[in-house]
Amino acid sequence: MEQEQLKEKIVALLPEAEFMTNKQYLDVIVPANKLHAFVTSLKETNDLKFDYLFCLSGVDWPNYFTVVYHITSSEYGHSIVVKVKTDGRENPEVPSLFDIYATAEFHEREVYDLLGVKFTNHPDLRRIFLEDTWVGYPLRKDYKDEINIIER
Amino acid sequence: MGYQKYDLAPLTHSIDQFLYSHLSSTWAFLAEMTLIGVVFLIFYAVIGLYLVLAERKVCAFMQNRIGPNRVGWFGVIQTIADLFKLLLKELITIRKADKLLFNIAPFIVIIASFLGIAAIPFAMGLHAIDFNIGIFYIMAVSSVGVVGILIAGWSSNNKYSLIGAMRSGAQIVSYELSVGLSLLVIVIYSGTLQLSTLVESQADAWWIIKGHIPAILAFFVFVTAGTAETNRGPFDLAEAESELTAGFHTEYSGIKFAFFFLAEYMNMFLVASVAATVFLGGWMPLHIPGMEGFNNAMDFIPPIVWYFGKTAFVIFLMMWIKWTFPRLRIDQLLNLEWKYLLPINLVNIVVVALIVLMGWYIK
Amino acid sequence: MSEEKKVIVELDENPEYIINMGPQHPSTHGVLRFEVSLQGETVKYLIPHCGYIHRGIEKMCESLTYPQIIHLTDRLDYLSAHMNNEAVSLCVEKALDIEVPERVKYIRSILSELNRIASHQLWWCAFGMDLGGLTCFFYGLRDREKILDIFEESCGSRLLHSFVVPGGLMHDVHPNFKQSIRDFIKYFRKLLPEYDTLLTGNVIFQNRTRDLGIMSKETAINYGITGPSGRASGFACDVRKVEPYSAYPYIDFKEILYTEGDTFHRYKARMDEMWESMVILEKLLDKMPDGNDYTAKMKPVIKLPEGEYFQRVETARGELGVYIVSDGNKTPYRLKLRTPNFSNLFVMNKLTAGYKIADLVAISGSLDLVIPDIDR
Amino acid sequence: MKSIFDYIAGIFKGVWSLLKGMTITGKYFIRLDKIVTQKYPENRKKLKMYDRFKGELIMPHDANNFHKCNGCGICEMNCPNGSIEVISDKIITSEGKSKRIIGTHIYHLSMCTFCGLCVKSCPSNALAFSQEFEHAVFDRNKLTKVLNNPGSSLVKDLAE
Repeated sequence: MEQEQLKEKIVALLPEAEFMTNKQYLDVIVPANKLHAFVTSLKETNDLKFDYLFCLSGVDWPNYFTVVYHITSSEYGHSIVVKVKTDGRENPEVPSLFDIYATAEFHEREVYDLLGVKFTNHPDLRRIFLEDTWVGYPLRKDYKDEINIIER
Repeated sequence: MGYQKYDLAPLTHSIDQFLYSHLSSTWAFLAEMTLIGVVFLIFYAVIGLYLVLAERKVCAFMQNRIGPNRVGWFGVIQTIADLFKLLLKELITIRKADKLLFNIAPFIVIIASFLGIAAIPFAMGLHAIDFNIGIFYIMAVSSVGVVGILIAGWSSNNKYSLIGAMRSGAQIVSYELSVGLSLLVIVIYSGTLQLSTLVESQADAWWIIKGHIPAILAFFVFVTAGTAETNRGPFDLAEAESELTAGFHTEYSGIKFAFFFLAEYMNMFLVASVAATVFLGGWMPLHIPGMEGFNNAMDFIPPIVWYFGKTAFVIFLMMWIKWTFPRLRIDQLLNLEWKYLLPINLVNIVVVALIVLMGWYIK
Repeated sequence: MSEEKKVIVELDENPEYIINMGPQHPSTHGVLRFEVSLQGETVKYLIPHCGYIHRGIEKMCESLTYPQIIHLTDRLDYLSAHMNNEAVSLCVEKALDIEVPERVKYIRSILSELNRIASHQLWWCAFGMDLGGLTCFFYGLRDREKILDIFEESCGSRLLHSFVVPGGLMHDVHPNFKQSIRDFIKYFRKLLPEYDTLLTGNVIFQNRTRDLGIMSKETAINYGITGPSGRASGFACDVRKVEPYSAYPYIDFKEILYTEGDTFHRYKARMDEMWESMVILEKLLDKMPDGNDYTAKMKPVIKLPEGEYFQRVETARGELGVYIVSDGNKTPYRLKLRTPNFSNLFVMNKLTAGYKIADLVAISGSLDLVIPDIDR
Repeated sequence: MKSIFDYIAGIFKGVWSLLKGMTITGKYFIRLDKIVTQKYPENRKKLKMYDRFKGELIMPHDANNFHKCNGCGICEMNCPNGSIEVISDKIITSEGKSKRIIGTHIYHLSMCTFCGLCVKSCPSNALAFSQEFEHAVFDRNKLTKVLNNPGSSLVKDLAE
């Protein structure tokens, strides 16, 4: 499916979605409170069927975090990038998608571990790589570790 | 018969008489016991160590490798060096382990395998004790080893060890049946439990030839079940290094570990010896009825060579099996015993009884 | 003495029999820990604990230039180092809009397929060893050596090549390149049937793996199980077909798909992939253009234009995604590596529950986990 | 009746598959010419690494103790792990210009990942990889090496 057609379908699903032009995939920026319903409909709409979440990453921006979902359809082969911006850096919260994509549960734990984005409703939000007593979130730009990180 | 020129009984009798004529009967008895004990201990150690080397060489050749080749010419003293290394290692005692049982277990295992050797006739007139229930005795003492394994697994206070020990218990207790029943086939044929007369009864031809199909079947069942009883691959579930790290001897170190290790190889030697004695004629040379010239030629090879040759053949077979097959799962292992080996054995015994009754075997 | 007795009493109060498989355990193939709750021999549930060798590669990448990142990607899935290098390079080239020479594309794909075979060979060794067939280990390594020699001849290293750089290759391949690969294919075609005789046909092996750890297609998609493990369940996830890259669009090849999704078919998928990879190699070698151009024109300092770039590559274990967020500097603002093993690991609990502990080893072996790829 | 037949057929099929596997190991057991083990320290004389093998970083010097490094420091910049340190000196040439030359080129073998970026990026081809692969030493300090020989100088100086 072409990006334009995809865009039309998505506007029908979520009118307030913002789009970003990207050579490769169609970027959709979704408000956090609408994310869960939107992705559910992405997966369940018959001619979309975005059923395979192949990448979930968090990005640390100066004023907020984005969580980026790369979703594709194993049946039709079209892909989409869904982005969610958090509300500031203090207490970033994004709804969890573990009940839509099982793999999201663990990717979300990774994002929580390294960036500190909290996923609401997540069944088991623990650190995945670092030990539970670790202080701070290493992938944040303002993370300081004078012993282990050598600035270049 | 030509092989009788190698009869070692006069030699052993002369030693016996020498001792009794020079010492009082009590001291002579003690001296004789000590002598036999020391001979067996050395024999045990040498055989055990060289079986380890043989196994390493065999598996190396099967895997396109050379194997041990650094210590001594072609690695011949590699395992002796290993033994010294193990002797020098620290005996780690496990906190919260049951100390008495933990320390006693390796000895039970090694004594069980040690006891069995006593009844094996190595050559004509060369055996420590000639029981009239020899086969029964070997089976009885070799199954004591499982107690040691269970104790070792239990007392180590390690979860892996416990699983390994329990697996081993289930496995050895069930495979005991197949071992016994497959030996029973030859017992029915020969009508004796005494190992020396069993060997004598194969003077015209070995039981595996005389007893044709049931004996061949029983031989393979015995080798399979014997491999399982010694906890060797593909039945090495008690150790199962990819699942249980080292199974029941995970927590053992130094010479106690070496005891388990040696006992495994000695058990293998014992199983191979029994298989060679019962099915392949023990020290009896290869005789084909009606071919006198051939039989006489065979008689020139001393019985002890025949015995070790046959044992080595069975040991090689067991090693070949171990280094080819993947490991079974515990339920498949028990399935193999209860659904395959045991029914085959039972049918086999009925068939043998019929054959013996009708005289359908080569006499 | 009294202390010891107390402990025995305490044990009874804990009805769960939990064993820790790992961090040092022969069948986890690295520092991974499975917290396994057992009932007798049966697995009740399993919790994977990872992170023992987390090195923070993503964080390190943020302070390295793009050519420097390449050598870190070697150390993700060290058995498919070439594909990892290729993924980052392709992503950078995509961002810069550089078209690499045709010949480079072919060489990259040829090396990828070689690396895939080498990786599957090592997996075969390890899988055989997991099941207790130690001899497999040496046969597999013996044949893998031939591939490593080809790599050493051309790239200079055997395992961690760092051979692909943004814009092309580090240097040209060795003049013997084509011939040595053709020799290898001839050699390996003869020996691969031996693998089947030794292990695949074996009745013990069949019983150990058939109908074990069945993964449905839905589960595979839902958990994001890619690579041969996913394809054994019928999930057509081969990136070489879905989003063709390098020289894969130029040739025609078969995607190995099974629908059974049990351990045996995960095994079979990989074995078939080795055969298919050899076919691909021959096709690529036939079509590979002559010449000696091995790199496109690149600026000495690579600066990516502002934006976000994503590249998917099929490694030996599944789909590797590289997500670069650039702010126009010579270092990436954020570099996310979507590694296949990270997703593949977490299906373990679903697959193993209710099976025996020996099956756990077989299932984890069939998923072909490489721990540095999980931990990054 | 069929089940009994299947049972017996299963046994024979299973045993046959096992025997087929045993032929493979049995074949290699007698084929001693297929052994692949190399006896390493003994075959050191014969052992030849591939030309491109990345053993360790060296700076080739010619017979008159000249090298090509002008101390620009690009290799240091390109090294991802900081395993190269270039300490350059300033000298005054005969024409009175100040000129940068290499003082010491320090290479930390213990940190090197053999990515080859230094060799690739060197503008004057002063660096190369040797075929040396026996890196083991008893003292970690020995892994820090100075690549330019004492008393060596830039090959261009000869031309001037």
